[in-house]
Amino acid sequence: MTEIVALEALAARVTSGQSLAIPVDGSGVAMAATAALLEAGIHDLKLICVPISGLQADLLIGAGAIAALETSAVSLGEAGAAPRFTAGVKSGAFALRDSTCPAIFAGLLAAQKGVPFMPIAGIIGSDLLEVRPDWQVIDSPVGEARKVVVVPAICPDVALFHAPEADRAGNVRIGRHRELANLAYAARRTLVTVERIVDRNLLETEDSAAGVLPSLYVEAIAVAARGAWPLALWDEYPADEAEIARYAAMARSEDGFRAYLSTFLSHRKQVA
Amino acid sequence: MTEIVALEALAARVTSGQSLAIPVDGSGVAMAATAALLEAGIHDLKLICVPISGLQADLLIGAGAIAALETSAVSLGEAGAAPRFTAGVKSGAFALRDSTCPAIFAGLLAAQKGVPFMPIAGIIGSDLLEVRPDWQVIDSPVGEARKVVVVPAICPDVALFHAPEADRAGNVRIGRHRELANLAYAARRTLVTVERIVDRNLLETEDSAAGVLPSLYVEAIAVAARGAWPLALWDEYPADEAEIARYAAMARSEDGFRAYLSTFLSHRKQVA
Amino acid sequence: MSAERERREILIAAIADLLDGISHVAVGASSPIPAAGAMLLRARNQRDGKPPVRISILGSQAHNFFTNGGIELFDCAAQGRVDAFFLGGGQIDSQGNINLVGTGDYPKTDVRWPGSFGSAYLYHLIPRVILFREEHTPRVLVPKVDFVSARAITPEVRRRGGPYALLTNMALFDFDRDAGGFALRSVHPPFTPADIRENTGFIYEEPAVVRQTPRPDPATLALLRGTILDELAETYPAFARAMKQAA
Amino acid sequence: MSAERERREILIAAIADLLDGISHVAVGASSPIPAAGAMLLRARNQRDGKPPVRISILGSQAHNFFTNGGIELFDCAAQGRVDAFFLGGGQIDSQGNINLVGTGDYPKTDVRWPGSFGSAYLYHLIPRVILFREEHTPRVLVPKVDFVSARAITPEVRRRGGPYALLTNMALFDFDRDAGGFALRSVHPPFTPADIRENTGFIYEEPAVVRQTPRPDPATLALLRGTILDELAETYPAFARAMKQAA
Repeated sequence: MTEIVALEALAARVTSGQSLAIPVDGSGVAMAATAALLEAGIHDLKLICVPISGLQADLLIGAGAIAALETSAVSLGEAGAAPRFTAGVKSGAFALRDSTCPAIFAGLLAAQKGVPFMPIAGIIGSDLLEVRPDWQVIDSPVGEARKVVVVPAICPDVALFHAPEADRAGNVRIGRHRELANLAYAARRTLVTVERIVDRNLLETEDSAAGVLPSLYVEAIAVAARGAWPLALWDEYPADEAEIARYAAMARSEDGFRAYLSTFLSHRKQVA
Repeated sequence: MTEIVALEALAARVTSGQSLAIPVDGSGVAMAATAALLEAGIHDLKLICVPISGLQADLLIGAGAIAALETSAVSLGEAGAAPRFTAGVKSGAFALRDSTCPAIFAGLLAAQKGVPFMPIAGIIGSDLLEVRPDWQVIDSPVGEARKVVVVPAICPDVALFHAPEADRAGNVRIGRHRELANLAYAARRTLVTVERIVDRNLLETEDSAAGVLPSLYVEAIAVAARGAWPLALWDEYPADEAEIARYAAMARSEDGFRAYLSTFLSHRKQVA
Repeated sequence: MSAERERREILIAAIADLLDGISHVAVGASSPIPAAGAMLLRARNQRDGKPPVRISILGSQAHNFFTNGGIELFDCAAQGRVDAFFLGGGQIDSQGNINLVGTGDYPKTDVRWPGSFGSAYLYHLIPRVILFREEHTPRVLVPKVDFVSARAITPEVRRRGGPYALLTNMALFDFDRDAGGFALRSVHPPFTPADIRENTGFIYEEPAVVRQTPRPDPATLALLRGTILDELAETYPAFARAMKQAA
Repeated sequence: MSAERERREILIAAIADLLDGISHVAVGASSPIPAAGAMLLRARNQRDGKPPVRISILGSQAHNFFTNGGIELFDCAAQGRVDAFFLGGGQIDSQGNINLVGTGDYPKTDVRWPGSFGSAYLYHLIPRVILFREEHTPRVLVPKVDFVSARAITPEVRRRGGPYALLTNMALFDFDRDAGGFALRSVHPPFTPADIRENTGFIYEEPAVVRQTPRPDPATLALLRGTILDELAETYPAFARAMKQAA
């Protein structure tokens, strides 16, 4: 059954060397937990961005926590390119697995369904097939004769995300952000931070249950108020655009990134 | 955009010879629409039960409306075997494609994703593979070396189901009955009956939106009060067990079935 | 009626014992005895301070914590998140294969049953599948099923799932996956090993001394006749009522 | 600033024209001009009693009627339920291939862009993909991209999707799928065909007489500067503000 723990205890459940799946900015990114991971000196993570990332991936890359990165893009959105990602690609700081959004979802879906691979439409002709030897083009073994791309299952060791609320049993409200459920179904273990724990049973009514990830999939939950900051959390709070722009500017240089990181970590400690 | 039409007009959108996908008893079975289909003299349907059926399939079979049947089971549940299904199998009244529940979902998922097939765990060793030459066992083309069953996409011409409510834009509340969304994603056209049309926008809040099938997938909606009767509709109303038992008893004979059908059709007309 | 109650109570207690150690069991829609067995295990674990047990009852509103539609049980099993499940069979054979389709030549079978449901899939994926079929006769327990809805053993593929035991009105068998067959574990009172031999259409291992399936102890009976019947009434009102009336 | 407004208004109107006839268009998260074009088409159709237009804006709460998570746009495209979409590119080549990854040798590219996003997939599946890249220079419009994020034409597989047009700050090109290349349709004021030749790094068809991209007519401008800016403000407040200030 789901345990409710402190943020540091939650972060301690992620081990260096593991594969870690994270959602796209705005969908429920566990930034407070990311600070706790960095504080704890996490390293050699195999990061899987579902299907892209921004500030979270760039922070982890800049801090040297990433050994491998699978993603369809890393970008700060309106704030521009992700500077540590760009620098890291150039210096070969991590093993890079470029992907395309639905292929990452397809890999997770294969894990969800306990099959070794998943077919996916499109992609043929893309150079991604050249740089992803783990992907193949096959003739469909059944149905209409057709070439189709197949990608291997993606089974993250850990999925980590942030959501508005969970109940005491560990059910997590994800609304229509079902990509968070896709993460949890595929991952061996799922860790969630939330704005708050509620006393009511989120599975009680058909309406509230529809937007819930059941506790069955959730190993541990920690409360982290404004835990996605400076990113947005659905309609709970908007992104702190000024903060992200400040990051984008500072992280252009290695020194600037270090300075930002230090402030970011101490900010998180003040909040906690 | 979704049209809101009368029940008969909705039924008229299903054409003899089409493949028709329907959900399991209790999940939201459009019994009133089924009566309207039978009233209109529908025939030669290729019925796809997602993943099993009961009274609805048995009625359609008994009325001679079915040319082909793909299902993982037909059963009246507590009320016992489905008599017209059993008789129809023996007399070869329809082409039968026996399946297993997750294989039907896998076929629909392939259609949802625009791929010609879907891999699925398990099944190996089952005689279903003998009677389903359209299924294959292949070596996984990527990832771990492993034999895996693949099944072709199932693309129903029409999906038909019943739900508690829709809004005026055609968004349908399906709660956590996401199998209804699976039907709609896969089908070329989706027809829905509902207990009521509501004035509020079902997509308005994150909580209510989570349990909604968007109107994008819904061609037409008709109001049919107690439209799943005598089957249950979620927590809206329970199954009419006495009526189902009465059916089970009467439908043992061809004559009994005819008598039941006649009463069933006139009952529906009285309600309408 | 009291003999009927005793029969059911023995089955329920046997199921709770078979489930010991699991953390998540799924139960089919019309399976009050398996559900009662699962609830008994849950109540007993709770009483004894043992790890909690999660019970999914398909088709139940109260015991449903799935939120992804009809596929979720199957996905969940594929992910290794379901430890135990129950399957029946119109025929069950010596190798543990089950037939939910019919007898005679397919497709125009002599006797047609509803169909394979999820058996062909779940048998591969759920580690502890308990075959539960109350009728114990040579026509159910056959040497070889006419149609294999789900095969028990497939050496050609790695699998975590398969049969764990077979429980009938008369006896409890263990399934030995290495040997690929059943071994009689115990016989329910008032039956004898000879009754089992007579009513079983397939070959099975029989130990030199055959135990009797234990009757539930008083503490178990108290739980069963109290808490469990109340919990059952929510999902299986008719069954719970019958059990209460038999008291 | 007024020239900047005129430039944007021409692009928005051109996009509305390119989308004519579609019923569902999806727009990426940070794409105010494509979104404005889609909104303009919707408003115009509504005004003229033409079929309604559905607009999905990724990442928007207000223009989001997906309820199945991040995958739904992709599934929806595979089902043929998305008629039009916009893609950009760090490089776009004469054959319509786009590069969102970087220049130079992969993986340690000289210039690295964010990545391919969903392009490799959506280019195959959405019938009317509009390549929209404001910068019109030889470094963007290249003979051959350094990395093919998404290929425009793949004779080896049947596909419904691919490039429909290329719209830049300077010109509008049609894409001819049979010929496999671009043809200049019109040049935005104040540019000339010679400007286009000078700033395009790839070969394209040029008609004998090159039209000027039309400026929006007064009725269109009224819609654009009224309703559309109000609608845009919901999702792209900064963009809508800039457009209003330029007035």
